[in-house]
Amino acid sequence: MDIAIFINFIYIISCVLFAFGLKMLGSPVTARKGNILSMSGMLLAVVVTLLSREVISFQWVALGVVMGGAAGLFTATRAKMTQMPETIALLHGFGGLGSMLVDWHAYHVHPTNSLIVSIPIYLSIFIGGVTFTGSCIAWGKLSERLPGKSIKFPGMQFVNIAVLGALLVLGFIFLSDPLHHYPIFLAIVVLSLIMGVLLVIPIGGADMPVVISVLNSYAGLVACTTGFVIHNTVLIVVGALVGANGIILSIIMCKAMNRSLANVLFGGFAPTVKAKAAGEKKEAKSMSVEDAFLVLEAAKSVVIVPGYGLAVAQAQHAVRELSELLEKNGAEVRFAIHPVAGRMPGHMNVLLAEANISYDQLYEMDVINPTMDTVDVAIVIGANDVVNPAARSDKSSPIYGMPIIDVDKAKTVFVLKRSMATGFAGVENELFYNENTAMIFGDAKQTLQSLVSEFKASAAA
Amino acid sequence: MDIAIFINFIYIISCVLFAFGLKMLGSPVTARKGNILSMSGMLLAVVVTLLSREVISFQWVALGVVMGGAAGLFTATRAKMTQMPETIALLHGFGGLGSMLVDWHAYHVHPTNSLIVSIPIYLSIFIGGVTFTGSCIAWGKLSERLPGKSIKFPGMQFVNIAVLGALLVLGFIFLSDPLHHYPIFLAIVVLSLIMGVLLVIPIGGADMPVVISVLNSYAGLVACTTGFVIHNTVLIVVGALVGANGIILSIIMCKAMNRSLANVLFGGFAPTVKAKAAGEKKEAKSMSVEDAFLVLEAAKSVVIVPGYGLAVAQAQHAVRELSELLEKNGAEVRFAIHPVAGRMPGHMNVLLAEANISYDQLYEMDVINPTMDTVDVAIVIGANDVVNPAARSDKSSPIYGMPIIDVDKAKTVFVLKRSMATGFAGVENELFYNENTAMIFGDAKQTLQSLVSEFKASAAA
Amino acid sequence: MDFIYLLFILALSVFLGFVIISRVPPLLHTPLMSEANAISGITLIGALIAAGSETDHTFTVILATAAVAFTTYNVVGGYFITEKMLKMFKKKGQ
Amino acid sequence: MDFIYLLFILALSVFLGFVIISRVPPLLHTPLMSEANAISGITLIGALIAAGSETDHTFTVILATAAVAFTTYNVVGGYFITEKMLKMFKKKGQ
Ligand SMILES: NC(=O)c1ccc[n+]([C@@H]2O[C@H](COP(=O)([O-])OP(=O)(O)OC[C@H]3O[C@@H](n4cnc5c(N)ncnc54)[C@H](OP(=O)(O)O)[C@@H]3O)[C@@H](O)[C@H]2O)c1
Ligand SMILES: NC(=O)c1ccc[n+]([C@@H]2O[C@H](COP(=O)([O-])OP(=O)(O)OC[C@H]3O[C@@H](n4cnc5c(N)ncnc54)[C@H](OP(=O)(O)O)[C@@H]3O)[C@@H](O)[C@H]2O)c1
Repeated sequence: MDIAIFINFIYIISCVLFAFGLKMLGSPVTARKGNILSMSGMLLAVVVTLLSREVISFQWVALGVVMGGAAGLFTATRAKMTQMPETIALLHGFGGLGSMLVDWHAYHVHPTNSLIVSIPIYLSIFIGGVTFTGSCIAWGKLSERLPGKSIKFPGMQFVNIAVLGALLVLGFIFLSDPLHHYPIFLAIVVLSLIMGVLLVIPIGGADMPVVISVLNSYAGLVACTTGFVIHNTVLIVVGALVGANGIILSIIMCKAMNRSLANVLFGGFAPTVKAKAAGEKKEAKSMSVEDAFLVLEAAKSVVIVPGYGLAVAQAQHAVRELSELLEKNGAEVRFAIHPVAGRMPGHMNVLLAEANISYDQLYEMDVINPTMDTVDVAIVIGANDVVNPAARSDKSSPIYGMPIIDVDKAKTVFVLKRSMATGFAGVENELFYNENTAMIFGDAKQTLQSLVSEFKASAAA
Repeated sequence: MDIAIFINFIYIISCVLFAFGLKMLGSPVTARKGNILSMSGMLLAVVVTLLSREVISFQWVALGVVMGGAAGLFTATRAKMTQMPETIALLHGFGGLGSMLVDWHAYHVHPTNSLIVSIPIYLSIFIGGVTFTGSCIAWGKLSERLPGKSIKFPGMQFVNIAVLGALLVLGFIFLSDPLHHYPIFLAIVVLSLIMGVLLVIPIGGADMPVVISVLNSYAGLVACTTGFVIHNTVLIVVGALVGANGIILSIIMCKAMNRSLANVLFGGFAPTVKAKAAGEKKEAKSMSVEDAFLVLEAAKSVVIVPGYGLAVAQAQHAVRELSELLEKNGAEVRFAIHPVAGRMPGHMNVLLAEANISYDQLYEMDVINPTMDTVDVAIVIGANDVVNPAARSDKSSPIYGMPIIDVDKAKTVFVLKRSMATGFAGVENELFYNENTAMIFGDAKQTLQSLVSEFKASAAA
Repeated sequence: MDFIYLLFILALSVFLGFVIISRVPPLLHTPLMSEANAISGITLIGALIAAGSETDHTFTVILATAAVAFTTYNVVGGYFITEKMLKMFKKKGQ
Repeated sequence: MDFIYLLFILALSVFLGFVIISRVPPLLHTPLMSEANAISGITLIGALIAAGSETDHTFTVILATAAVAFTTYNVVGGYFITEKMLKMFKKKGQ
């Protein structure tokens, strides 16, 4: 059999393995096996590719694989669970850069005037460049190496439009005669890299998760277009799968935040912090850890709502200890996970899993809300916007319509945060002033640890 | 643009429409739209095909389309809901025949020695032939034009093996030199048709639904292989979708009957009717319609379990009337649908839908079983095997392990059937002798109509 | 290479088929079967090309015309029966 | 025709992607993202062909070797991080 046919046959198997891998991520029971299937698909694809006739020397391949592989292993072993968002952003960025270089190489070695090849080359460079620098900025913001705030400068919109316009115009010129426009090609490379920076710097740090998942779909797109450049089916299949993934996750996040994708990417979300009717402002009740302990000791049903603040305080291990003590004390403990709680979609689940909390204790919003009125105590830990009842009732609120966890329906609500400050959306939270709400001020980790010692002391006594 | 590229581009759209159509069949709300999408996909594919360069004359196309279309419309409008299984079998059969003729035509007009084309031709003829005659026999059995019983003759197994062997041997000869083996080709055609008959006549009428869905996957296979013969991508995509459908439905049915596919297709299911411990046989209680009415009038929660007998008695409209009267009387009425109740998968749902019963009153077995002990009256109408508790408890029973509807856990059970006769599996049913079970003998439709008049009379009084 | 592309398309479609079909609830299994039946008549496309390229040869004209008729029968009958069933599925109050 | 086959494959894959991904529960969205990230490094295949066909020209050697390194980084890092996350998901008593 012709070796090219054999290779493509194996590619089919690889694609099926990739698809199966993603499908098995549909359940925590099969997810790990899915990841291993996917790895085997990748290994197969890599090995048969090295058998192809075009591959005649191995020294550069070996060099690249060793360097990249070592760096990848290093990054993966060092990354903490709280650092997942920035780590994924970083990997994305280099993936985008790598794809861009593949296309550049293809163009350099086999330049052609065929539009069927040169349009995909242009698109790959453009999208790959944006993915690379965009991801780097996202990485910087998430890891706090860059200021998290939205960065804007006067006339920024004009610069953006100028760069985009230049990219389009240069694109047309390039495509008119790709064989003889190497300088224009280089200009496109540079402008794409600039474009990536310009697109991401004005977006605030808290919106980075959406940016990552949009960049994820870009990475998919680049794989697809590169597939068209080098006529490779696996790249097209995988690119499509990844593209779909990025789009779906972005949409889910935007829905959960009740904003449009356009608003996240270009809007810059101007929070309208109008504390309405400040005159009749009620006092929020504050409670001591000792009193809170007494209430918790009597509770039969507890729901814990973790938020961004829990991740910031790194309180996931403390919360697990508390939940175990509560259970020992006879209470049923459930965790209510809001889709955009934490720093990226599903991030809260990973953090709690890291702290050894069983995943069948983690409930989605829609499952827990109908049972909320039977709950004795709801403990809100470092969450704010995702439990703000204004989203249900106050049409003038910027978060109106965002689905929330209805903690206010529980018999008692404890809110663990450091101050009365607002959350990411910058909106006042009526919940804090409710009759049945008690604030427990302080760093989430410290408060939880104090609660834990109260429980231990009472058990020892 | 080249017309062939344009056509293939439209084919892509058609395929997406077909896939979307099937996906939308996932919910009764979108199902009709899905069917219309699928139709549009077909229309698009047909129209662009007529634009292709190969099509130079239209008179034969027109003749075929008009004849086939008229016959299709006629069949569709005449078919009653109870006749769905045989109607689908018939349509299948002719589809298989049509595909077979396409391949025959391809072979006749462009015979070739390329194995990449002639292997698919051989497979198409083989599977297409089996699909055609097999479906015809299934149609005959289901519509009772042929005896429903398993038909076997002495030495049948040898004949089967001989025919299959001949098909394989002739296949090898044919493939060795397709250009010069027209007579062998014809022999393959004839033997395939015979094979279809031989495969289906030994299977009992009640197993026909499995046969239909296996034939469904064969029809898909033929479309695929034909796609490879005439190099047509839509055929391959659609064939794969249909093939997957047939396989999944066959597996679901076999699981619900607790038998293997091999047992259904080749086993001939020998029921072991050993009424064990006939000595201590208890008497089944029989109840009059009047007494049953009094019990039902007091019931607050009623579950109706329809079976094959309800379809035979055509009692779907009577059961709807009864359920409405029960609801008017303040009872909550739910229908529990077993996956293999009726004559084909999902058939019971169609029959009840035809009688205007809302589909949100129809519950799957797994949903209704956990709530069964809160049910006042379970009315079993023409069902037997699917409510036999021996499947749960009696390891020696041939239906042991088959999932059943746990009506015996309800406070009172009414069984509407004509006699103490066994159901399809030929197994005694302990349920009938239970303390809380009452038999109401008679044709299901008549019994239901009597119950309805009782209710009406009491309302009038 | 054509052949390998067709195999690729086959593999993806089989996967897609399994994923989509396994999500259809038992409630709709009968319409699903007849829908699948209808689309399996897609070989009509092959029949159309066969019949449309015919002019003179009697035997192949018969083959091709019959193929068109039978597959059209399958497609039209299948779709209309599906439609007939689906339009009966109603929720209370609809 | 090659191009149209590739388009076909693209369309099917996009559809398949949407069907599969929309079924992954929010519980696993972070690992899903990093898994997708890992497989998006599939352009490694293209990089391998580029680097393997190189012998002399310095500039293209650098391009190709860098492409291999970066995409390998993406693939290896992505898979191992996914593995690291997934192995933490446990049910009580496991
Ligand atoms: N997850 C995603 O994918 C995603 C993506 C984009 C945007 N977002 C946005 O992020 C927000 C997430 O909502 P959320 O309720 O989880 O968070 P949030 O509304 O941003 O509130 C977090 C709260 O945690 C408290 N906090 C911070 N550090 C703390 C510490 N060390 N100890 C105790 N409390 C601490 C802060 O109050 P103090 O300062 O008073 O302590 C703050 O009010 C939403 O508005 C969502 O739209 C999420
Ligand atoms: N649906 C499928 O896809 C499928 C496929 C293959 C096999 N099967 C098999 O078919 C069986 C289906 O189970 P099932 O419980 O629905 O049916 P069943 O066990 O076959 O019992 C049907 C009962 O209906 C009664 N009956 C017949 N005509 C009646 C009438 N006019 N009025 C009242 N009662 C009447 C019969 O009893 P009397 O004679 O005493 O009236 C019979 O016991 C299972 O064994 C299953 O494995 C189903």
